[in-house]
Amino acid sequence: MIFDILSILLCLAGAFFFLGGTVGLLRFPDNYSRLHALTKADNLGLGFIVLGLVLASPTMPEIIKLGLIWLLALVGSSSACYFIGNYIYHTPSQEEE
Amino acid sequence: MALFLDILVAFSLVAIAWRIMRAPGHFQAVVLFITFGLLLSLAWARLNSPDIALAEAAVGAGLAGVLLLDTLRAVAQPGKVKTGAHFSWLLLPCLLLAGLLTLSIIHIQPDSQGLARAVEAGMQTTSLEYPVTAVLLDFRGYDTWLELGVLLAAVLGLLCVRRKKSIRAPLLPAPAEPVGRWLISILLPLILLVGGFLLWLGAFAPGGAFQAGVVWAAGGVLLWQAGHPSLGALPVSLWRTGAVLGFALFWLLAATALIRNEPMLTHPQAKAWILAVEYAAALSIAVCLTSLAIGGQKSEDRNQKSEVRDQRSGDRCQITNNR
Amino acid sequence: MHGFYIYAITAILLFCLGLWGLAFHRNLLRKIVALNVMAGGVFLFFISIANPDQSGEVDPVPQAMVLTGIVVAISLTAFALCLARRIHEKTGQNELDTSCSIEDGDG
Amino acid sequence: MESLLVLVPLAAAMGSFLAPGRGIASWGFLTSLAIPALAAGTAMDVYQHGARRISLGGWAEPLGIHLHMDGLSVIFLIMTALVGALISIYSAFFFKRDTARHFWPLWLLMWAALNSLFMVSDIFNAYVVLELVTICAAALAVLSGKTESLQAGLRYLMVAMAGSLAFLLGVGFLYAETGMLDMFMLSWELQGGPVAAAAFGLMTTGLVMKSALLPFHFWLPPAHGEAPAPVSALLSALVIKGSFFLLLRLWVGVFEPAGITSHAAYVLGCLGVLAVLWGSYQALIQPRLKLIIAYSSVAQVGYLFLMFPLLCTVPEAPWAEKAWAGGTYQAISHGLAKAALFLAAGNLILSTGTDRIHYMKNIASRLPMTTFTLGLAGISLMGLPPSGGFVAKWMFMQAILESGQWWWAVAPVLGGLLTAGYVFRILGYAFLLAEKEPRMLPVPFVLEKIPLILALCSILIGFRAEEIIFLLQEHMLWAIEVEGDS
Repeated sequence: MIFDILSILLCLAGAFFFLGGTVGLLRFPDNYSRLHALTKADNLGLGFIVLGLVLASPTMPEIIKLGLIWLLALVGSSSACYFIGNYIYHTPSQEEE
Repeated sequence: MALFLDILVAFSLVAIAWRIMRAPGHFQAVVLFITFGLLLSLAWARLNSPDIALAEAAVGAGLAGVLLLDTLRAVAQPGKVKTGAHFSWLLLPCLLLAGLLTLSIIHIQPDSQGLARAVEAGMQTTSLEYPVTAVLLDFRGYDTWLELGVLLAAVLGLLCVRRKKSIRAPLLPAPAEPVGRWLISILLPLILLVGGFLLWLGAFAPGGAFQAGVVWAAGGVLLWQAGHPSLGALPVSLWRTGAVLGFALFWLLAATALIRNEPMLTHPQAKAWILAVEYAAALSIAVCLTSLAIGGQKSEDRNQKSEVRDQRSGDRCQITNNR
Repeated sequence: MHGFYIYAITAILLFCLGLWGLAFHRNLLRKIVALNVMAGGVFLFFISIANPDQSGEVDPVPQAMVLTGIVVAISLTAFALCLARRIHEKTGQNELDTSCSIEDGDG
Repeated sequence: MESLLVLVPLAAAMGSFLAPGRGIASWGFLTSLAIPALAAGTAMDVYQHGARRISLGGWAEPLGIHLHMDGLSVIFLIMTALVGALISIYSAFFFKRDTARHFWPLWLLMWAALNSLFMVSDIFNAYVVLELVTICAAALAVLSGKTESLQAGLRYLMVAMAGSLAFLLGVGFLYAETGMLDMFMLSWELQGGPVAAAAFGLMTTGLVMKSALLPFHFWLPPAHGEAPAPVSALLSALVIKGSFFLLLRLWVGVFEPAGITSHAAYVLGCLGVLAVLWGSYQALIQPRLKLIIAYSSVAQVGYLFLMFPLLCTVPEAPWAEKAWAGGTYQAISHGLAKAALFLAAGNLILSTGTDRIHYMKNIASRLPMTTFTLGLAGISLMGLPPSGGFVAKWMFMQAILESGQWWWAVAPVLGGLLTAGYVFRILGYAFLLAEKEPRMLPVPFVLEKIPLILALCSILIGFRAEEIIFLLQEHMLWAIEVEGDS
């Protein structure tokens, strides 16, 4: 029971961070801060959601899988962020369409 | 609640499709199309079809996205943004068509079981344990065989358009920064592993030759993006063998049945047969998809010269005067 | 039950929007994207009939058909994109030359 | 036997892909030896034992995929075998090595797909096979690498993709309605109703797009006119027939028993008549020989669609056999004659370097064999006795008069006159004396003979008219019987 409530709260917290990241993506003025908002907040949000699901999941393999998902998403999003940032840095005149 | 989620997914699918059509920039349209693919795979996860969700995420959003972005980069016309649309009034007949089809959808009885019962009965005899894989490789193996043929034909068509013998493409510069190299060195083994896992899983759970092949193909494309010739490094004969292997094993399966005087594609119900075909199919799918992604590039300089010469001496039929 | 109608109608809308986009755009890339949206609609329709009541019991045959269809669609897309690139290299245009087709379709 | 019709060309396709050396054409030679023999064997088998089905993989009716052979499939198989084999031999001498490497695997794959299409019995399998045909055809159409051919090829590919997707959505509707994919089970199960009607409309539209009936014919002339000669011949003679065959199968086998075809049949008939008139008129004013021939394909496809109002409006019509015979005869004789015309045009281009008909003056004395071929094939297209085209139009006329739908007679009568117009326009230039003799290269022996053989065949099938029509009737009866009680 207490685990369920905790898990729901954690998922809600994760959703809140996703929302924040998206608002940041839409509202921030330049590419770097948009990237920053997106990756930071989304990774955190995903972390919270994974944590919430870990509390709700019954078996060990599922918990390991969830952890792996989080890790892979971290690697993926941070390197994507790095590549985009690198690209913007090296082609400064390139504004988006 | 579930209904709300379905409506949300459905509505955003239509909205994104509308935006894809109306977006002023081509880049926007392509990025939106990738989003569309991801949402579509969400819809399929909602509809209890994890296989399709996996395949769509990998192909519709991943590989098609790479292909489209790559083409967009190659055909970009600087300083000339022209949407060049016409026939916007055609929207009306299209919506009319949608209305008509929707009217007939209302008459569908959604409780029809389709072939699910027949498949269940067939599962008693086949050696595979997962119905989707059984349908793909056993019950309707002929479709899968010809689908490998379509893939092969696409590669052949690519070579024909490019006038190349193999898919060797000009090398991209290797990433200068360490993060890129590091990423590839950890991602590639992971990709191999995940692909193998999906392939192994396919016999009894969601997964299988196609999903595995797509994941491996992603590895091949990644390798090429990292400045490696990828499949181009293989000797041509080996590459050719890889591309037809799955197709050829299916052929063998079909032909051996004839020797035993049974209808085509009948095989002894031993898992080894099917698994051999499945693994070869996964390999061929990976090779063909990678070839499709990297083989569309312009040829190297040396080849290009010979290409020009090719065209000049060309077929004899090219003596036709171009009007 | 309702899920079926929602997704089936969405599928039809996607198909028709894609069809419209195919006629509407001149740019080859956009036409190919529109064809892919159409294909997405068709596949969604197949899966929605595979799973009419969302009870978890799914008909595997449409799923297998969609998997086959996805491979066919990506093969044709890749080939079409390659052709579009070649045309761009030769003519510098991303459109089909309408003067080449002796008359221009049914409009 | 019938499985080998698919297996042999596929093996040869793989072989020519894996070993594209000097002897690549031998794969094509071997196939063109084997396929006519296999097709003849299958035909004998069906002739003696009636229509038959095989279940691939040994999986029985609703679950597995079947191949179905009856009189109709056998006729198309034999036509494909004959035309395919002769064009293969022509191609072996026509293409240089660079192009041959791309040509053979694609054509052999397409051959296998066409053979499979003519035996198709499963609607989703039909989609996959159609796509295989489409992609091979589009790739072959761009074989010359010219800009025009690339554009024509891409336009064809996109129209065909849209058509296939419409067909596939129709498959989805049929599956939703009946939960089945096998055509011959569908012919039992399918009742009328909105869902079946939607499937019917979608599948018909998709296939009509692919077989270039009038409003969707715009892709055909550039695609067929810009391809290398043997490829144009293959596309015109065989590929269009593939989607037409499937349409015929679906209408007669699946939708007609469900009783939803009658109104649409008139629409298709009208479009067919319009296609005959419009295509023939366009052919009259084209400046280039290959475009004349390509527009003539638009017109000749129109004739095929006259079958639908004659067959699918009145159940069990007494004139059905004549309509069947007319349509099938038209398909065969058009396949043979059109292949002959395109190959002869290819020879002309080889010799003079152009196919503009103004430059064709005096070819009658310089290339008598090619001119003779053009004339013979033209006779069959016009429908003069004793050619195959004559039998087709005669049968059509009889069916039209018997059915009382006299207005369809516009197509054979006016169409025949217009056809005569463009055929004589070609031949007229051929016999004109040129003031200044243009330079002409000699055409190799085999390249001159192959189109001649094809043209002769298109005439000769008319000589054996009674026997072939008798066979057709028998086979059609078998087909209907099997559709009735499989």
